[in-house]
Amino acid sequence: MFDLVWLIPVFPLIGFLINGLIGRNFTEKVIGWIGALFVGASFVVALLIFQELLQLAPENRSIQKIVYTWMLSGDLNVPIGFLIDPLSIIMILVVSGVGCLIHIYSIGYMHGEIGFRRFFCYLNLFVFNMLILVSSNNFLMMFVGWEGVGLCSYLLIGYYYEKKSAADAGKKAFVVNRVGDFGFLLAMFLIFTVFGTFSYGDVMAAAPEKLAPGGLIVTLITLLLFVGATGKSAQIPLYTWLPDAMEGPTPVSALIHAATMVTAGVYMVARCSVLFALAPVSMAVVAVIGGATAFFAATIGMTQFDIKRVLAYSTISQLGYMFMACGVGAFSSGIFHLMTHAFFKALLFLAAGSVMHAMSGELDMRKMGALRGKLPYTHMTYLFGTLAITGIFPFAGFFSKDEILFYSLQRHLGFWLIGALAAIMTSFYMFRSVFMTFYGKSRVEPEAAHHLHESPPLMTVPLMLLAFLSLVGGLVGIPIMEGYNRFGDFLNPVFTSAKAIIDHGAHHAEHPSVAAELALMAVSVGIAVFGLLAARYMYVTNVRASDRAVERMPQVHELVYNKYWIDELYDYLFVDSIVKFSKMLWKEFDELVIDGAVNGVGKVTRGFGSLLSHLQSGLVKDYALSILFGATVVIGYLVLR
Amino acid sequence: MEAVLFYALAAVTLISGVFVVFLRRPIHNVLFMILTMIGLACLFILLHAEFLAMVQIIVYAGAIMVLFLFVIMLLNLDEFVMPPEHRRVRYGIGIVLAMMLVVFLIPTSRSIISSPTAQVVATDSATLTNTEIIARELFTTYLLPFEIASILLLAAIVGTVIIGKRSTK
Amino acid sequence: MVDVQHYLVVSAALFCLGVIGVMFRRNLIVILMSLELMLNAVNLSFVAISRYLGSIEGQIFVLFVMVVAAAEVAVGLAIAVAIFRQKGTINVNEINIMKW
Amino acid sequence: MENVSYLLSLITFLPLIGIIVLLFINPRSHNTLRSITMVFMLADFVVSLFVYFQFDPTTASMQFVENKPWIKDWGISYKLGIDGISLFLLLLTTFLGPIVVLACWEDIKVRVKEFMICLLFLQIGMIGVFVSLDLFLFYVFWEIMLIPMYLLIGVWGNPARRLYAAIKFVLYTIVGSLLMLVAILALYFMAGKSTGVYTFDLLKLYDVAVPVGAQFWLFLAFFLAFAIKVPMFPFHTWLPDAHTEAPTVGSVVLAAVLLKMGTYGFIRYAIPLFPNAAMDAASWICLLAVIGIIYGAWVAMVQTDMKRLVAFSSVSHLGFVMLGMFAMTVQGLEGSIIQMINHGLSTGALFLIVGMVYERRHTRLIAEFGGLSKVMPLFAVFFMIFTLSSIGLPGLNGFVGEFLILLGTFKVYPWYTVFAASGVIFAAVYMLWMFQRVMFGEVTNPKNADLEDMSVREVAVLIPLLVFVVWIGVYPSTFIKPMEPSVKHFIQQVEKKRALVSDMDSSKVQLGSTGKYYHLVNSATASPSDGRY
Amino acid sequence: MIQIPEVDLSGILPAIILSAAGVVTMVAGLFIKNRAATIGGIISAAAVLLAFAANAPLRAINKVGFVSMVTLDGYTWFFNLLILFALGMTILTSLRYLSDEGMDLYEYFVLLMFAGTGMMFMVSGNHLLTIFIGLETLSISVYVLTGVLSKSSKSSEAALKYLILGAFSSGLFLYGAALLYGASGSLGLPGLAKYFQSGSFSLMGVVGMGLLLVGFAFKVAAVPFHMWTPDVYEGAPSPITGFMSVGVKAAAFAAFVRVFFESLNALQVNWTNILWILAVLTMVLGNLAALIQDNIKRMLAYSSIAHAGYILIGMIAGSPDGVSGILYYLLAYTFTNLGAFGIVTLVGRKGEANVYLDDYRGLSRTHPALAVAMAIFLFSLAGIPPTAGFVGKFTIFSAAIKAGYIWLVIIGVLTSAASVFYYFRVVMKMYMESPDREPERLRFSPSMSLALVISVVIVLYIGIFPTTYLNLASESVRTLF
Repeated sequence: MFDLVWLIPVFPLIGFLINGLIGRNFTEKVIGWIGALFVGASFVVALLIFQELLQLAPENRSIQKIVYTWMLSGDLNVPIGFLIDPLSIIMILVVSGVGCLIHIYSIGYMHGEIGFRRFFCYLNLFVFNMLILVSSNNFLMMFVGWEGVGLCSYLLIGYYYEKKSAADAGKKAFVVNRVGDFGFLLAMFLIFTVFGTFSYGDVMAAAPEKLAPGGLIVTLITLLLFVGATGKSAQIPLYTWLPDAMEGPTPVSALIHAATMVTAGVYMVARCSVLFALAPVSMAVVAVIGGATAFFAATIGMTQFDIKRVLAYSTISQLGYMFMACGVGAFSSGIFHLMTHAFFKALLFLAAGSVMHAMSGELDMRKMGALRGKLPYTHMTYLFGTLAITGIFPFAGFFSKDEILFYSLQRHLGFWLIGALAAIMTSFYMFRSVFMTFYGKSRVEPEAAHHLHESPPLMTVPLMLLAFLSLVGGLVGIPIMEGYNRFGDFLNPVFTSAKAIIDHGAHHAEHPSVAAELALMAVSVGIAVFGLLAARYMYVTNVRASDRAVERMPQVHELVYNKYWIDELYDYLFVDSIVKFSKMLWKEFDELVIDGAVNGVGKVTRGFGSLLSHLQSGLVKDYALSILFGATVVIGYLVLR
Repeated sequence: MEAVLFYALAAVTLISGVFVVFLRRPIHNVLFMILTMIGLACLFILLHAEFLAMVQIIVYAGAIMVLFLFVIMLLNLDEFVMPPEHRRVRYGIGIVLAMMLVVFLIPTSRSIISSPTAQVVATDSATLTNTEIIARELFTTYLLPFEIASILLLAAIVGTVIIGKRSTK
Repeated sequence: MVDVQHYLVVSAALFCLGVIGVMFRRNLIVILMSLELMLNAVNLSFVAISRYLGSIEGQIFVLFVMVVAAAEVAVGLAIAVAIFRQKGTINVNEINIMKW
Repeated sequence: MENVSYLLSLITFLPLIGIIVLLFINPRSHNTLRSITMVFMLADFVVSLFVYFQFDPTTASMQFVENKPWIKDWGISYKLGIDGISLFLLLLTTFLGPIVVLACWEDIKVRVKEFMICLLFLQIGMIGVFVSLDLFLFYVFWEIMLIPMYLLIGVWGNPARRLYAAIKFVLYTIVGSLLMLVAILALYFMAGKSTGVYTFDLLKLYDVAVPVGAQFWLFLAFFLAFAIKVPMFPFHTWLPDAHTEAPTVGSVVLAAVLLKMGTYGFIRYAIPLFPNAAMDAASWICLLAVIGIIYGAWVAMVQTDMKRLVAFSSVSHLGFVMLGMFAMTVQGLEGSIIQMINHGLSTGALFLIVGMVYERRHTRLIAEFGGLSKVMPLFAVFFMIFTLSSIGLPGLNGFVGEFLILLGTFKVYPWYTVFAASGVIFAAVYMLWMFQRVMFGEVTNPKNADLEDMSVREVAVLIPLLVFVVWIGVYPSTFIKPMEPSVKHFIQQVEKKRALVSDMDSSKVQLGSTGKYYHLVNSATASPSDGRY
Repeated sequence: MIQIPEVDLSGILPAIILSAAGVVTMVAGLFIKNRAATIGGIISAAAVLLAFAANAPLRAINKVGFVSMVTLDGYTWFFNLLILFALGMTILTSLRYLSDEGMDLYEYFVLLMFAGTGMMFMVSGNHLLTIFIGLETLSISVYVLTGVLSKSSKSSEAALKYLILGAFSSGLFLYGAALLYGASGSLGLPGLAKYFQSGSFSLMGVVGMGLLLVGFAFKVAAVPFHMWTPDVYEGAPSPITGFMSVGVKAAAFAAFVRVFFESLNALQVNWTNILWILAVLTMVLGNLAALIQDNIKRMLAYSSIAHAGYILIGMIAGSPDGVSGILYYLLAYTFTNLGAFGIVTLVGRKGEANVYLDDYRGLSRTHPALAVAMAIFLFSLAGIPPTAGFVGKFTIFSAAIKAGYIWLVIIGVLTSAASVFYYFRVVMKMYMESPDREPERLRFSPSMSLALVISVVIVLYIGIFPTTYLNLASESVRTLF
């Protein structure tokens, strides 16, 4: 079965090619199901492989399959090769599984869109690239997928290309991602210079020998890799593209900008755990950036009215969590949260999409309210998602988030504090969205109210499946309890060497008592409940409260509501100034200086020509004078020589 | 005696040369030109080039100058009035250059005293006259140039004819 | 016996007179005369040197120069006449339709 | 060489036969003219495929060598041959031939006969440059192709500024190449004086070690000629004009092949002949290359004319080529060669695409467009793919080249690489921005509302390019493998010769009067058989 | 009694044939009423062909003839060949021209033949007298030919200017000859050589050399002795301009090179320096002034000045390579420029009304073949391969570099880069602009077509396969060194 691993990415590719090349006359149904089934097929293969992997001894669960040599140049040898280990198989399963559900959902959601086929092509292409990203056995191939998903993200965000904002958002996403990729590229160059290979296995194996712990090189490599991760995973300072990315169709937001692509950064950091472990400074940076992002995005999330934007900031914030986890050395917790997040965030987005679907595309929560009755399934599933994300026991988010908070506390109280604060805010804005959308008084415009209807089963079934996963997904990794964290145990072989390095370097953390752990759990549930209550108070019980809060500190609200003016700042700092400078280069330097010099030489030459030919006065006497002059000079030279 | 003669003739030649160049009426120019020719012819005699002196008088003073005179009369150029002109700078340059040329040519002329590997043909100048020597040389050594000169003259004649022909058309 | 150098200096002076004539006079006919003057100056040099060297070659050369001079004058005058017929002038300063 | 083949001559001069045939065709029967050109271009391509299949990818030596004395007294020979470095440039040229003809099938309606003759003529010059192994012969081909290109730009170009662009192209090029001619001659005599054998044979000249001082000047002259052709910053300003004013296929040929002649010149001539000077100057040249990368990208970003934008992107792309080349690492060089091909394919395709729009709308101003995706979906797909190829998306060709270049350069010039890699970001900015402004948004300009989508012919033009764009991206080994021995050998030779020359100078070798300044590389190290170096 | 020396006419047979043809034409012309010019042309053409045949044996021999008045060697042979080419082509291009201009002038061919005769003596002259007389024969014929256009005041003006300045420079030349004579006592080239090789030479000799140089520089139109060139080239009938630009120039260079290399090579240091400056001035001025010309004849005049500069480089190089480069260059230039002037003649139409660059607009549309031919000539003039002009420049530059004159060559190539501009401007007019008025068809004559075809073929042929001709050139200069 392992030999068939290449099928996993190839299935979606086939789907893409079929739809793309010959799908011109297919009906929507055919196109949709081709897309979904090929992704499903990947999922099935992945499951089979997973099955097989489980049967191996934990220490043998790392299998490389090389398909062919991609690039061979001098000492560079890059294969198209796959690595199957617990980390990648989990990623593969998440990507193909959630991806498949979203495909199915999209069949219903995208019904009647003009670019239906295009949409599914892109979607399949995306899954292909994402699978390449997570299943490759070397950095370069990962980079291929990495850029590929960026491309698909670009295409899908710009799906409604006739809308300028959508096209802009797509481009922004791509470019910002490229900034990150720039870091990734440089990191790869460094890696190759140091190790002479791109293969994870070789790099990780050789890293402890070749790189001094905490050394400049490894710090540089990891920081640059992290730059890549910040781009892809929308962390400070490269997060600005993600909220704009909500211009894309909602399934896209669910698939790419919540469940899979944006988590690639986390995956990458986890994949390079050994390198990061060797660079404590980078670890700290990752943790700090992650924590800061988690907090920062959450603050913005509290003020937004666009339901998808709320979710987008929530995604950024949750990604911050994952990075914080990685940064404090809890890689498996990060991945665990990644997985649960994939479930519930996809769910939330899809549910939001269902709301939109019902509301004829309306996104502003101020124009919703009391949709509970009209959209029962949607409401339920959205609620499930919210409960999961806020970390209410026993939903999936509870387990994963708690684990992260736990490890953060172990590292430093500050991390825990910031995590907890973010959790409060998360709970607040998530329930705020629930209340504003589904509860309270209806603010739906009559026109839209008329059309309100629950989505078709094609959409609701995936919702329910995801809701189910959000409910039970956490159970595979009950934290701390020895023997119950199946998930952690499964993943651990991947991180053992990293762990070893960290533990070796750091103080030996004593295992905390179970009581403390339980207390922490209680605290985190408490936090979630507090957020719930606050939201309920402000948006259900006392509707004016929120306005009052805004009135009380208008500047702060203004600042947060406008996302701290970061976009504008970036525009000013980078976009405008470079454009201005480039214009200057073009007009002043290229056309004036260089061309001016070139044309100037021409002009001067011609000027001389004109001057010289004007010596030619037409008068024979002057001609004689010229001859005389020449003769005199010649003779003078010879006489005086 | 010879020296006096030389200086006198040289003076005549040069002064009439100056008149040729600077007098305004063409007819005067021609007359002084003839005088120059005669002066030169006398200098030739002084240099024992009797044949050339003769030719100088006959051909130059006689034929060529008459040609000039003829044209001047034909076209009634003697009364041709030139408009005034203002080209002093160029004149200045011209004068300076001409003077420099003279300045350079004088030391050059003086440098003749060297040991020339002269191939002296006129060994028997005692027995033959200048004219005879020239004749002999002309038809032996310089036979070819002599023949070419005939073509040259033919070309000149033809040329003069066609230019004359077309200008009278 | 007058030194050959004297002849040469006279020749040089005469030559320069001719040169000046070519450059200064506007009258075409006079310019042609000045050219003759130059050639005559050369002739004087030749004859003087011929005498000095006792070589007849110079005198022969002079003969040919005279031939050439005659030919040039003939053609030159013909052209002058033609130009006068065409333009009604023999002022070389006015014969400048071609320039630059 | 054991088996002499005339394949290269055939490839080079097949277009000449085409020209002769065309001369006898009635200038009004356009389709006949086009078809005949097409036939010859195709035939040329087919013959070059033979070359490809018979090419021995395991050796670094010159293959298919032909050697005939041409001007014997001067040591000028008609010597052709290819190795792994020139193989693909040759193939690229022949490959683009038919495409170009197909592309201009409807575009060129006036003076078709002359146009086709120019195209074939150009083909001769370009192929000749890539296959010649004699400096004189090379120079002849190098100059020859000026003429048809001049005519292409000047006659069939854009009415507004074609004359200016054409003459600018010619003058820029000729200033450089004439100085190169001087350097060629100087080299010839230097080599002749030291070895006693006066020859223009490139392979023999490879063995001549020129002292560092002289190398500097000679290299400078070669550098100027090639840098103008490439074009490197700051010699690039002819390029936007030439590209913008040329007819579509003119731009295609210009971008795809002509610019490669400059970069190829560096690899084949400037560097191996003067390794010391080249390597001493390498860091400066790389600096210029990096400036070119960023400069080209930035200026491209603010262009309002699509063709001009693509032209500036060429400056940026070729900066990469130069950077990789002067890094003198296997990856850098291979990346550089691959990038040459890539640039030929992608930028050529982009020019074709711009040309297609131009044919429909007779404007190339970005502002005139918008929303074309909706009107021309198929076109949008192609445009997108080539845009992506141009910005170096992995899986397509551009990435392979850029990646190898950057990787190869990183070991040598890490800082340059950092800046060069930022070009990757800007490439995305300017290309996508253009794409967005042209293709996305609503159709605001009514003139765009009912443009026709691509015709079968146009698809047929782009499909072959597309195939290779993907092929190189997915399986670059096809292309890298044959060039590997040559590239390795190249680096080895350069290093060896470089070391030798610097030793020679430092130890003040003086070998009598003739060998006072120059002497032959130890003849034992140079393989004696002709055609191998 | 005068002993007439034994004469061997075979050596100067080509010249005799030409002059005889001139005389025959002249006499025949008297008796023929109609189309005398055509018959004159045919006679001349036949004479040229005969002279070709008569010239052939000269290649192998090497001797002096006529009491050492002429040298008969490969060098003479080569230049005779060039002169015959030039004459032949000029005759071909003139035939229709004359009748178009309404001039039934058989004298035209008479003078052409006489000019040819003069040139042949000029190139074979072994004595300053022969050279001088040859030069003057040539000059006087050409003065007249320049002024032959009866209706054009430009033509007379050109003739006048040419004559005055020609005579002026002849004066300088003669003065130089006199000084050389005074210094060495000899006017024969061997005598001069002997004198200068003795090592101790006087100032007089050196200055004499300088004046001789000025005289030659005038004839080859080197700056600053070039001023006559543009005006004369513009005013003369186009075929004659072509003839002047190649024939006169070739003959002048031939004599120039022979005198300076055979007799005055001991003074090489002196004249090389002077020529260096002259060459630079000539190349720069010629090319730059040509940039702004609108009249194609004037432009080609400046271009021919510039080419004189390039040829001078060959002299400066001072080696057999350089001189054989000159020979090859002149060969290439002969066909190129005569071809170009043939087209100028053709396009000029009646009264040379269309000699401006703008008259070439759209030529490629109306007469594609003619435009191609013109383009080839222009490319050859610009020195772009694979034309003869390129090989010519290449030989000369390579000789100069070999001799170490690298800066001269750099100036040369830079100026020739500038020259590309004006040559390509004509191409631009022909191919890239459309005529502003409806063009009338040109009237081709068979002879003109023949001339153009020959030129094109040769320009390309000796550009692509120059070996034979390079060998010819280098064999031909062997006797000079």
